[in-house]
Amino acid sequence: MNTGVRTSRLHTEAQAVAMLDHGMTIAIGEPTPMALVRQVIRQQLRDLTVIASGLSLDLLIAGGCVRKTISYYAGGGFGVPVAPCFRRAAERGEIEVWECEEGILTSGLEAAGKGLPFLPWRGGVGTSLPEINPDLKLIRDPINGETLLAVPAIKPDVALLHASVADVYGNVQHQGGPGWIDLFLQRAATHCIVQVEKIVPNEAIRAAPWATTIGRADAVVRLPWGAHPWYSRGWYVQDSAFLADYLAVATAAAERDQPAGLAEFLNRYCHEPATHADYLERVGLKRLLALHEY
Amino acid sequence: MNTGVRTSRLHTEAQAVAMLDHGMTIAIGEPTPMALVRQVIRQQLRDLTVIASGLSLDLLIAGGCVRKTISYYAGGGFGVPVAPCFRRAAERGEIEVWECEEGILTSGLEAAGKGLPFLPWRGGVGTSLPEINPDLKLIRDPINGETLLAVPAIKPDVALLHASVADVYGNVQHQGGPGWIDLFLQRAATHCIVQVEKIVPNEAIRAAPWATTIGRADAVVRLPWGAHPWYSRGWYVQDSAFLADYLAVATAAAERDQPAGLAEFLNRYCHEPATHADYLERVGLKRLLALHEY
Amino acid sequence: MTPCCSTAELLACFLARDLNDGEELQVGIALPIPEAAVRLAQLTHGPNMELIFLGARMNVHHLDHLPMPAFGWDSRVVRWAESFSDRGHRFDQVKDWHRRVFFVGGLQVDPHGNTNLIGVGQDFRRLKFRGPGSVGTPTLTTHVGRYYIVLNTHTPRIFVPRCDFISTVGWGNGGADARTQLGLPGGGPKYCITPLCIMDFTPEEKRLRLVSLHPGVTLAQVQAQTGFELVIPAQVPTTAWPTLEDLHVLRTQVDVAGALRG
Amino acid sequence: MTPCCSTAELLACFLARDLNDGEELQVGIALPIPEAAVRLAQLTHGPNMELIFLGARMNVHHLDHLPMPAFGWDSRVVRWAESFSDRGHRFDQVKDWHRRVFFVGGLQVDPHGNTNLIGVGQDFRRLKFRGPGSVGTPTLTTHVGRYYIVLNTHTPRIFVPRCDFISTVGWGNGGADARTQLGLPGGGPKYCITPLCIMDFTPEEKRLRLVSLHPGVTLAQVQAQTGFELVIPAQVPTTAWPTLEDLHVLRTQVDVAGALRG
Repeated sequence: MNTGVRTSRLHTEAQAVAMLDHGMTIAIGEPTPMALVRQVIRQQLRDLTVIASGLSLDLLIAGGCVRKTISYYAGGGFGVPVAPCFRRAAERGEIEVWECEEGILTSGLEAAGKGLPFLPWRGGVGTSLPEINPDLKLIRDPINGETLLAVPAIKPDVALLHASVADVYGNVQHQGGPGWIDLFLQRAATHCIVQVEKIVPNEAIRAAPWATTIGRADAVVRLPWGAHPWYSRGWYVQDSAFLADYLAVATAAAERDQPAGLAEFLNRYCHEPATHADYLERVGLKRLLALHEY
Repeated sequence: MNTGVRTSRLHTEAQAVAMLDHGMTIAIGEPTPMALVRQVIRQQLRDLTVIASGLSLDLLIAGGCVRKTISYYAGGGFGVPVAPCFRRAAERGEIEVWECEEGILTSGLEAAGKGLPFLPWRGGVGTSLPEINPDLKLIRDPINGETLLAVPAIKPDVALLHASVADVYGNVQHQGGPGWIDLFLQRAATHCIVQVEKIVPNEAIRAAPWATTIGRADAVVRLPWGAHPWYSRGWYVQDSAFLADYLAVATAAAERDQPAGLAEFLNRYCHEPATHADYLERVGLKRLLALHEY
Repeated sequence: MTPCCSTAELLACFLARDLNDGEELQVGIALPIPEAAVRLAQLTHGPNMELIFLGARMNVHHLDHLPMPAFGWDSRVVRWAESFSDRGHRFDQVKDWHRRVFFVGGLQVDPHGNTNLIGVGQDFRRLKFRGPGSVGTPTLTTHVGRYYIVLNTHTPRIFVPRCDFISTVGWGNGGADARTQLGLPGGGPKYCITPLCIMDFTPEEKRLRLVSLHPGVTLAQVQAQTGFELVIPAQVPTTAWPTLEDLHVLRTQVDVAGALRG
Repeated sequence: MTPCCSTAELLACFLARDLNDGEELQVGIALPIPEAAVRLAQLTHGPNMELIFLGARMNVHHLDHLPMPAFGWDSRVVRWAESFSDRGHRFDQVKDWHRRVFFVGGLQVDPHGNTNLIGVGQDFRRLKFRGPGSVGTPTLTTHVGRYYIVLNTHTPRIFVPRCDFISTVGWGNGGADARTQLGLPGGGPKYCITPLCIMDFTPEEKRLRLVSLHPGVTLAQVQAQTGFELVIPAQVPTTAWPTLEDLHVLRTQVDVAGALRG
């Protein structure tokens, strides 16, 4: 006796990102859900607080979406020590930087998931972090009187993640292991949107329930090659030439006041393609196929 | 150019449990590493503080090994609401009970793993737990002034765990997922001993590194049917008749002052068998084969 | 008139109809009535319900029979799941438990729905009856959207004016703000069900109040078996029999072995 | 006399020989010298070493060539691992990091080995140079048994009397008890290596001290390139060339492409 129909959580990238709004706190996982990031830029969301690193952070800043970053690492890669648009915006005070580091960030995220106002952490004691980020309070622990940081709960409104597969009910499985921060973000965030390479039948999930890494994503979006130009573990490797192209135009814009190349890049890859499929056509199928991981 | 030989961490149950000493804090995982528990009783370890539940806890108390329990649940199962020997020892004050519950226990274990003197937790606020366990301190959080429990770090000397497979270098994989508390115990404990159904080649571990649940156990012990009379996920189900037999003799000893049956049980299954293989012979191969999970 | 079902079946059907599609329903061990209720609810009106047993989260709405061994602890439960929360993270997402429903038993229950699984006696170091311990009930009842107190017996030894120890905070010392005062985000206990009756809590004082008497049970009987004064409304109906449809599903797809009929 | 190897190779071999069998060796991205060093160490004398890159823990001692793409971030690294720590628990076992060894770079280094990855400037809201951020270095250097400061250049802009910001505590304000005073359980920085020299810390004051000059480098050169007074011992030897055997393994099994020779 089956009554009713179980609700699908499968959405298009536009439907999924429509859940977001200006001013929200958005967390970006690793591997990077680049297709969702491009959709955020396409939808011209503004004044976001973002938890992100590397290219996804830099591109969101370049796209004008960011007011504040919760920042632990913003390296550019490929011999560029700092992501160019992040660096320029931070040096000019155009974005607020909530300075932290990985252990502090995960502590704040864990506090949120656990419904706690804070969690203590030791890494960062003795550094400048509590001076330049006054939200990090030095406390004496109530058991031994040791000096620790009290990290306040960090509560993203939405986590945007990339994974290998999911069923339409929001059961997600990361093949080859989830990224280092993804599960912290998912547990802390109010909502969770996961882009995947492939939608699999519910039966495939139930064949290995212990491999499910996220049990109930609010939305899943089928976006093959959706992490491009980054990697998707077990599916394809990063497109280093594409990343170098971005870094070249971003560096020209940020350090030499030559914004034309970056604007052209944003138009070509973020604003003009109406859908992720249109983006992939611009990148080109042969290029994508050449990135296959084996 | 290969120099030297990588050290094997494979040990017999006697070698592994020889790492333990009287007075230590010992944590017992779930699924239950019953063969190691029997070895602890066989080696007549005394004055242990144990983190355990159900049969493993009751048997260790019956075996005279326990001075204190870190206790969140001591149900007997099979219509016996409280484990008999635990109940008797607790009511008579023969063991000290550090009363807690699952969220408090895991918070204390997490604190230990994170090298922190405490972690805050909300579950338990408003209950009698901080009154009957003065180590749980009510604090006001430094961010919002909310009332929380400060749970001190719980630091087991050794965690005894059961898993499906491991290689000889201490890489452990739980098929069908680890027990709910096992990874908390492993991260908190100074040392970790894991009994497994099967030793697999290192190549088998490296075929799926993301499935490794414990990366560096201090000792692995090959003990097929080692969880008997409990289950081993994917290998065999629990031996309910055997458990009922234990509960009958334990209840007679604890509630009706008829200790002979329990003493006979302890002799037959813990003290007399020199090895786990001897125990299995007493249980009988046909009985073991009948428990196969499929 | 012959009763159409057992009291346990009556209660399972009552609970099932109080559960809403889309909810997460977590049941611990040794609670056969809630265990049957959540399965029944999913089959009758819960295509988006998620059942959580022993850390395994499942939705088996599409199956004609639930492939779970009934009413006991069985390690195989994870095989029918969609996810297994026990990757060492059971409590790392309690902030989302507002959509979760839970069930607790107890050695003692007081007029404000506080319960005790720790033990009976005045001196914690010399208890008259040592209970099993709190399991995860303090954390769960702190955070879940609502929970049900489910008791297998109804006696003055269980319903006491004051618990010797409190393992689960219901409505504390009473009052609708009792839980917010303590900083407990969950919604607290909704119903307390026993073999004699169904009870809830008054909206202002949060005192235990009779809702309905099971068929054949008298008010005097309940009062005699309760160690404090229950709030008795002007009208006390009889607990409604389950629908034949619910009972049919319960008996043919959930409790095929008849554990609740015994 | 022709140098037998590049300075980067010299340093990789120096580091490799300072690593002990049984240690966990964690290397972050953009540190090719330590990355080569830990691979070389495992091949030459580390059958029980465990290499950690990007959360993937591996022991590939038994392979003639390490199957890792050299000196960069590559998602495939997990495929050659034995375990992958990033199941959402990267920092839940820091108490065991006393057997772990780590390597840090920096925009600035002060006389007590405190380092800065945050940025250069007096006003945090208007930095002259915004750095990449601390990554996980504050947590790692708080707990690891020891670490090495590894720099690709040696200039007065890097070696400053006082860091504008401290992201990694070395020996704080100095003194052998500086870290215990702060409650930092890890062993702190052992060596600081640069293209010019190798330095360590004096035992009492924990001030940066010259250990050896690389072949062809003069003391005056190092002093001119350091923005504070280095402790100079009576004898300053030349950094020893690697053994031919180490260099052979490095070039034929670790750095086959010659990245460190360029």
